[in-house]
Amino acid sequence: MMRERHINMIILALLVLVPTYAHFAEEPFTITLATRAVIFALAGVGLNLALGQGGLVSFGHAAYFGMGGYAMGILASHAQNYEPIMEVPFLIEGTNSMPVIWLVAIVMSALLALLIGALSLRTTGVYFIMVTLAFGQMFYYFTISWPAYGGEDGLSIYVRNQFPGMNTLDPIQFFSICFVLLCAVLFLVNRLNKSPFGLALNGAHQNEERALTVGINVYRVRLVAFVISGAITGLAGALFADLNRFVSPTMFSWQISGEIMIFIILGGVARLFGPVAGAALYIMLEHFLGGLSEYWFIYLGAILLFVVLFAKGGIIGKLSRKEISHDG
Amino acid sequence: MTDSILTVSDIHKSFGALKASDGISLDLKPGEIHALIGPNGAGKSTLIKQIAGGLKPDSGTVWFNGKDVTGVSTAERARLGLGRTFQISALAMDYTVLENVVLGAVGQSGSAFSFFKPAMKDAALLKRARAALERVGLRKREETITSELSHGQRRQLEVAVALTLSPKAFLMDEPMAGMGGEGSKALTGFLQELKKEAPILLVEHDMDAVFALADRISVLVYGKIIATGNVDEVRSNPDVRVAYLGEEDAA
Amino acid sequence: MHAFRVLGAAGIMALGLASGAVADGHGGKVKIGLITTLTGGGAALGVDIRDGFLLGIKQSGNDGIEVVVEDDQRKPDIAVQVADKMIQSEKVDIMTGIVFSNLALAVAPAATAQGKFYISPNAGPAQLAGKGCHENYFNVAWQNDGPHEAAGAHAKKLGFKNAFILAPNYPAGKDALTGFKRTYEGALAGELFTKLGQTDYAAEIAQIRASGADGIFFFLPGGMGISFLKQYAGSGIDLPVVGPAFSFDQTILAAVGDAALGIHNTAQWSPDIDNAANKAFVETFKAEYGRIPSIYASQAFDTANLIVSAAAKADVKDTDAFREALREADFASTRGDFRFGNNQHPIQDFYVREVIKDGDVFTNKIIGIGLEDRQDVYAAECKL
Amino acid sequence: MTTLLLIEQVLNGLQFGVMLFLMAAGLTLIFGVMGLINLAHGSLYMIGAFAAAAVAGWTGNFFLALVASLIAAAIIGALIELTVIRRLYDRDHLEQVLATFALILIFSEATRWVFGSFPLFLNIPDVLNGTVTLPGGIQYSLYRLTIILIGLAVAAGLFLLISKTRVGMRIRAGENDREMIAALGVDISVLYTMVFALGAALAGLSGALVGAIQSVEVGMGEPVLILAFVVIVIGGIGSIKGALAGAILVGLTDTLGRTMLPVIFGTFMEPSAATTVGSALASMLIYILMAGVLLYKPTGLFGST
Repeated sequence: MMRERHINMIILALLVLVPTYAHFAEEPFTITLATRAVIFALAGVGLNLALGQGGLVSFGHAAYFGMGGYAMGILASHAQNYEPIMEVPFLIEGTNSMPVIWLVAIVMSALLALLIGALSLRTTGVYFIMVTLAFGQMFYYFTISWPAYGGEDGLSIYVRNQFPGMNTLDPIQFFSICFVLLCAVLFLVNRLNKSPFGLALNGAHQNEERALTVGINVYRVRLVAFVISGAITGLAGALFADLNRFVSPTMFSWQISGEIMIFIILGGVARLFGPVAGAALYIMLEHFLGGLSEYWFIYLGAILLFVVLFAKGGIIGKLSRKEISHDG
Repeated sequence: MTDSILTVSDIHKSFGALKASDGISLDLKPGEIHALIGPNGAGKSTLIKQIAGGLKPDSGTVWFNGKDVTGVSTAERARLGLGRTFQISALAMDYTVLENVVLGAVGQSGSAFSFFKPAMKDAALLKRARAALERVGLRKREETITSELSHGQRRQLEVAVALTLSPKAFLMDEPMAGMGGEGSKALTGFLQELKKEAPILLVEHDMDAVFALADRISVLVYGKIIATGNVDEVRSNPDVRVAYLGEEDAA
Repeated sequence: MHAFRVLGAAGIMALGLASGAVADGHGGKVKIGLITTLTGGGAALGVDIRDGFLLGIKQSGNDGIEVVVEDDQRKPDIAVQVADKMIQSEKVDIMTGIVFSNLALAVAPAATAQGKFYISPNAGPAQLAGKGCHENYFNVAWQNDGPHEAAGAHAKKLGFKNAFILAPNYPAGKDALTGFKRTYEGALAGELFTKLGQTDYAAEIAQIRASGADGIFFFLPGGMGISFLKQYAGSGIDLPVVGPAFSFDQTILAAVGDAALGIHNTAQWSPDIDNAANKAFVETFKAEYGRIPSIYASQAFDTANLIVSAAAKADVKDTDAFREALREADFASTRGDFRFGNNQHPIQDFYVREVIKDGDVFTNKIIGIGLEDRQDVYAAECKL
Repeated sequence: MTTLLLIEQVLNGLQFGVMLFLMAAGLTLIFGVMGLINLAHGSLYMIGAFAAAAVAGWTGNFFLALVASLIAAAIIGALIELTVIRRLYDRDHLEQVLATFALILIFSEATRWVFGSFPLFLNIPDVLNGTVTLPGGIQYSLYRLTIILIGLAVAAGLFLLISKTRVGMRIRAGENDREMIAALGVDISVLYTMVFALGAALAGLSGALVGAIQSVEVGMGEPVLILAFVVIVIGGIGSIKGALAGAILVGLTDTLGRTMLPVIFGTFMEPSAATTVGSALASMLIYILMAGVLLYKPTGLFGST
């Protein structure tokens, strides 16, 4: 029986070793896959804060993922075309600097999450699931039918955005940026989970009545968690857009919301590293099952079904043989 | 009435045609245990919800500690010092015993929006939490997962969580339910001590416990208080005997 | 991402084209990455593109050509990722196969920027035909507006004076209506944008009925077109309909049935075009796959033959020479004569076809020419 | 827009709503009785349409095809209830969502594997082809009128089933108290299988009915699934009455929104901008409606708290 902490370290180590090996073996595509896994993991870590810690089953996190993506797409496309985003009442120019884009992505998706969360958190249970889904769909249809930024065609950014001192077009360097961001977010989320806020959030998930009767404003705690969750997923969206150098409305689609949930359940709900393990596993399944058969979705579905029905706690849960996480 | 901690005055609450609270008034004075009894369906849980904050009365007011709290949220009432325990344990079952009381301390200190410092390493929170555990005698079980506690221990933990709030009054919903004879006895003694600190509004089914503990008793039947008084007054009240005790004391 | 390698293009195996020994320096060899939609909605189109393309390669008998097939699931991010894989790990020389414009826009610029050829067998977004044209980007099908412009010209010829036009609310839909209006020039009884993926058109049909239109033009690809046609047929409205071939294609005619009979639609190809290459293509495709080829299959087949013709003239590693060879378009197209304009999009005839029932099978037959030697309007903006 | 056209559009909205109701009824029934969110409901809709198309292809008889759609969806529904769904009743909603999401993946690709990627043919029968003239001179599709009637008949049937029959009593009891009904000696697992199969059959029937005027293809179930969810959330999950009200509300909002919004915007904007803005807003309208309803009543119009 392994401790969950050891498993987490192994996962991180693998995430570093595989791309490093690929770098020296000159298999850049493996690095791309690893980068994709890291970015999806980041999106999952974001959702997991709301879903795992807070018990807020959001089926609409694609909205923040897409918002982050479009923050990148819009800023970078204006920079690419040398057109300011707006001139009156004050001048806002596009940019191709990653840190600025991240900041905008985080702020915009946090604002969106604040709006959607403030409305959705009035409902509970299935209604919450469905109303978040509906908000996601709203943005999906909006981006498809709104012509200003490409509609369904999306936006192509021909050159990856810049990070001071790095060559972001080099796969391993871009991977490093994403990986460091993931580690930083994992660190922060870990602190958050252990903080009084995290205790209150998870306590309210386990027993809302109890949290209320010790004087915790559960609605506000959840709203803050939802906003942080959306902001993290938005950051992942901006990175994803930079990985592909492309954004499109599919980033808003409900399948993306579903996939982010799948990372979490594959890896283990409410575990710090659950989404990391889940996203890595998902990418591997996609890669290897896809090679087996044209109908590989059948296998993916079967595996997912198996995990949900028989492997509560996801792979980390199986490996550490502990259904509930306590030190995560 | 000025010295009452908690005053319920003339509250009404209807669900359709059903008058669950039909002009209820009652008060809780410092140092007393005030028991609320009544047959099933009398409207006890509706009344509790209105006192604790989950439900807003159609009319009437609830005063707590000199403040009108009728429109105030559950969480706010808790912060004002209303400590509550539940009929069915309301605890974070996946948390350890200590985490549950620290949660109470977090609520009390208003630190739910502190994001960075680990709660379980915060000396002030831990001190308050452990003091509460000490009081109920669960200090040695603090690392136990709550779901592994016995029924009686969960009851104790509920009280401990309420204690972290340094409450000005307790609202206890059937704390004796499901306790064995020994446990009941121990808890009875404990509550006798506790009431000196803050008065207790006790909703209880266990008549022996009520008669042993309560300083005053109110009897709720069909949304109305039909009698309030000390044990003897209530015992001898003819209405109560007919409406309620008649069944219990048939022998 | 999705990575099954269709060596199962059984034909290739049968011809002993072998695995191409995936070696890096394939002197004289050509490695082609075909990304297309093989799962989910739109898979029917991707399957035809794959089948048509592989048939063309197989018939060439050129054993120096290796094809790697991958699925894009009709998701742009997957398409980008597959493209990265093809470029970074498979080290392909040429990419092709994408069905949908939005996916092509995600992949083609990135591919050409990295020095690969992208040869589009279907999508022809305006962005890549005009200012965004690229010396390594070729389009063998059409610029997106073409079939719609032909439909506009045909509507004018049919004497539409007050047409009702509709398309989904997304960029290709807007381009379609723009293209139609460019050549139609008459008055409009109404212009509608429907929701992408919409399946119920009762409200739109009621608007058409009330509009006093004398004819209808619609662009609703795939399932949307099937739904519209079935519902239109049951509506009792009896106005002439024209549209681009996308809603009258072999891949969906069987699902529409009688509802499409007699409708005029425009395309640069039809199974009954009378030339040797086309006859051979239709016959061999039927023999190989047991169905009549679609317009997509024909375009993919032409794309394959274009590549084969260039590979016979130049080494793909000599990018400039290979590009020249591609530009010459020295192959027997199923469309008859085939040539590229300055922006490396075809200059070609668009036919008017009518949906007929041939025995038990619904198909199209040519009844005239909509536009002759048409070059897209964006070519002028291209600096090639 | 003339009054006559407006009436016709209201009729269209009604008809679209009834189509949604057929789908939503099964969904809400299953949720109401078993507390299960079933994303795979869209797959059952698709299975119904494919079964109908296959049988219509063999026999040429549309009514046999409808029967086939009912039977096929009911059987598959019962099968997945026995193998998968019943393990999910005690699970939380997240697990239900993911497990039934997995079923969607399996069913979609399996259907494509069996039937191929090309859309299938399913047409309305000749007897129902054509239009009828309604009072006021509105020409309306006979088949669509038939769908309205079938939908209303199904609604009436479900009301009767639930309020008048023994099975319905058990269903209502099951809604309120699982233990109680089990104590009465009713085999609750059989009841659940039956209810699930009934919901599945309704989805299959609506797939077949709708398939005749739409495209029968893989993936046809998901868009309508999401709409059906919007419907039952607006109506209040678990309530048949709510599903009917929600469906008609959504049908009317969507139909009138997409026809009238561009016109309304056209009164104060230039035409092309009005079309763009109007169409964009119309595509979001039902989701805005849903958000509005939930703000006003967080458990839907007919939902219990």
